[in-house]
Amino acid sequence: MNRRKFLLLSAVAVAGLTLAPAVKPAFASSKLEEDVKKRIGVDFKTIKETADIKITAPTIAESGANVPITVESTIPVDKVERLWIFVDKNPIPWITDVKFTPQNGVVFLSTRIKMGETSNVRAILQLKDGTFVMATKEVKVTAGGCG
Amino acid sequence: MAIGTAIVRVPKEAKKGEIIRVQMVITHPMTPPRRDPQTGQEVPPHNLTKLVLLYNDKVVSEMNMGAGVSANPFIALPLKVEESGIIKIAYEDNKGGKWEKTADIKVV
Amino acid sequence: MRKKAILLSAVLTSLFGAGFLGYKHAKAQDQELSPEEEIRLVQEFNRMMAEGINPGEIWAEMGKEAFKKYNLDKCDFGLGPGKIEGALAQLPRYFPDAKKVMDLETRIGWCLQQYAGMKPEEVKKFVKQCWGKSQCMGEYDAIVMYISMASNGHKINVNLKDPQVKKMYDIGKRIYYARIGPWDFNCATCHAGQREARIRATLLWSADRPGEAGKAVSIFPKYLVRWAQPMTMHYRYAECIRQMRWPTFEPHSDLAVALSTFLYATGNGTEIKVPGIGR
Amino acid sequence: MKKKVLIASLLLAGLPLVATPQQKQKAKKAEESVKEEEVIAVLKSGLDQDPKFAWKLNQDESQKICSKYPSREAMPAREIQRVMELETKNINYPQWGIFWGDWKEGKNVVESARGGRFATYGFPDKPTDKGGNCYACHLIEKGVPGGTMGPQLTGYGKRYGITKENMNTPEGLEKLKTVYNIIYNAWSVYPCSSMPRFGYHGALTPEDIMNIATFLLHPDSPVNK
Repeated sequence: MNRRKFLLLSAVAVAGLTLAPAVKPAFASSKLEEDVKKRIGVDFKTIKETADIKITAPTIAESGANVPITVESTIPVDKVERLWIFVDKNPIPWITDVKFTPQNGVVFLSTRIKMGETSNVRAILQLKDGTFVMATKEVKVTAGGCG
Repeated sequence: MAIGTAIVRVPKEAKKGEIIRVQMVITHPMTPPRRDPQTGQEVPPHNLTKLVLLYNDKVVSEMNMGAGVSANPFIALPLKVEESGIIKIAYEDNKGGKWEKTADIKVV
Repeated sequence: MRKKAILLSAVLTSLFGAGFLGYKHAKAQDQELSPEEEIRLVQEFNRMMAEGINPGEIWAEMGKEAFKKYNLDKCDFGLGPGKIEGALAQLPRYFPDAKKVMDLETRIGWCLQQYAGMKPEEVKKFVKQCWGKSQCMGEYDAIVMYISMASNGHKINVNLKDPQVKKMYDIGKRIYYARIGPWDFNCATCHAGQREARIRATLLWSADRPGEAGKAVSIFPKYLVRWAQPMTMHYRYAECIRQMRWPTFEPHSDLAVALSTFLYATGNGTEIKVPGIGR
Repeated sequence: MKKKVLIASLLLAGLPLVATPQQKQKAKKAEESVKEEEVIAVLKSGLDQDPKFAWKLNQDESQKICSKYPSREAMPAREIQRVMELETKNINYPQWGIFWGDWKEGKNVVESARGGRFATYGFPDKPTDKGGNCYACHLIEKGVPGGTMGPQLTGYGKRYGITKENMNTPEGLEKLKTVYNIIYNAWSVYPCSSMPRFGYHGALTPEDIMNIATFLLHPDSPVNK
């Protein structure tokens, strides 16, 4: 067990995530791809990156227990069905999904999430026309304090 | 003191048509399924599953979440205000817990 | 004779070693980011975390009820019974009724004995209710949060002209630099000096760099995301002392008051902003 | 031998400090209104009074000297020398002498944060837990988060020029011994350093320390990859 893993295991909030069994059959697609398929019913590989979604998140997080992320988009809210947040390397990549309506005025979400280790964070927008677009931001999870 | 104590914060006043941010925080452990480090036994998860943002009793946003959201979750969502009224946040967790918290908004 | 030879060689090697390690500040090799860049980025993380509502504020709401429940409206924090606005900013101070210099938490403990009928052991248990736990919602933490937040916007103003307070300050400062314990630490090991250093990824504040002590204490109680609960100043002392490998810290002790007097007085002039948030 | 040290230390304690005027001024500012005994009494009054922890708070002569100065730069040369003199005597070696240990064992002790951290509240640490918590202050293996309080130790063995060929030569073993000494008793080399005297206090055994030195220096260790 390396130092980082040890720290993660001892971090109460993240302990469960790292200990949850990760099923990984041979030749399977990544955990993220499986989770996206299961929850949204779309092939992750077909989702295009767009500059119309902006993720604000720290480049380095001192703790994986509480990573502040903010997602905003210039795509008009009435064209948007739902916003999905995933973290590639979490045992359960899905974090949250939000259904937006025109009453929201704009696509925006700010929250704090758990990250088991350094990973990409994905913000996927499910549009009313049935297509998907996404933005990606890498967050490096490090360890702080005396231990 | 208990799980489910919440704060909802919005600007006191807003202009008609203005998009405000509804900020909220609630005490909740958001524990994922885990093994007790001492006993090795599985501890079931305990997390919020759903949050609904209502504006004058009309649903604006619905949010599903799992234990990947941090403990004592902070969330901010946008809202376009048209008239004075009540903003309500309703939470549910996977053990049947239900909580509500409201805030008033005045349109000037 | 053999012993002497060993000693001599030990002396020689250590002298040799001292020169030998001249290149101790070696450059980071093949690393994407230097430690200095990492420190800056981690600060960014902390700034982002401070946006929005601090979950610690919920404790203040709970503390408002507990404050009444334990008759603390009878407690004089230095500005008159029950008056808490700005109370934290002028503490620690000397209290004639207790004949002691007290900081906020020590005063709360004293009042819990006076007005809530708690025995000293009961107070200790009450204080330590959430120590070593996570996601713990304790009434004591709530009370401290409630009283502390009532001083938001006030500037720390410890009265060092009072000789009793000054003496506690002097003792606190000496303790701050006392190397003791089985790991040779003092407070200054981590929190002094001009050079910026970090412990793992966490930047350490220094009592020697202007403004930093004030910035450090003015945000307590501080909400810790890793335990999902706030940490009071005395719990902070306990944790530092645990990491220093000293015997377990006793809250509301003169040790705590001495440290508070030194730290808050060093931070005189700093605006109180409670709760802070951090890892 | 011990007697001699004692006498010497008594003599020294009685001698006035040889210090520059500047240093004298600094010493005066250092709150002489309160007596040392009072400071230590207040310190101890705020810590667990159980007699089984009393050994933790026996301040030794070196600790007393180091407590007087905010940093080594502020120390008079005489005091620096005194601490080095005291501490070079406070080093013991494993029974078999200087010999390469097991770097994997050393790695475990380096990584564990739990050593000596037992407290009477909450946390699961045990008094028997062992670890140097080295990453708190040092960067050691590449990519593993570490502190910058102490010097960076990545590629330490490489920097020392340790190779498979020379590691068992007298020079190679001498380097191993130097590093061993620093970990066993950092103050023997860097008086009043922030680094704990791990071996002197018994927080780590001579064998642990040999394993740690091996972890830092051995060509096979990940530190030197």
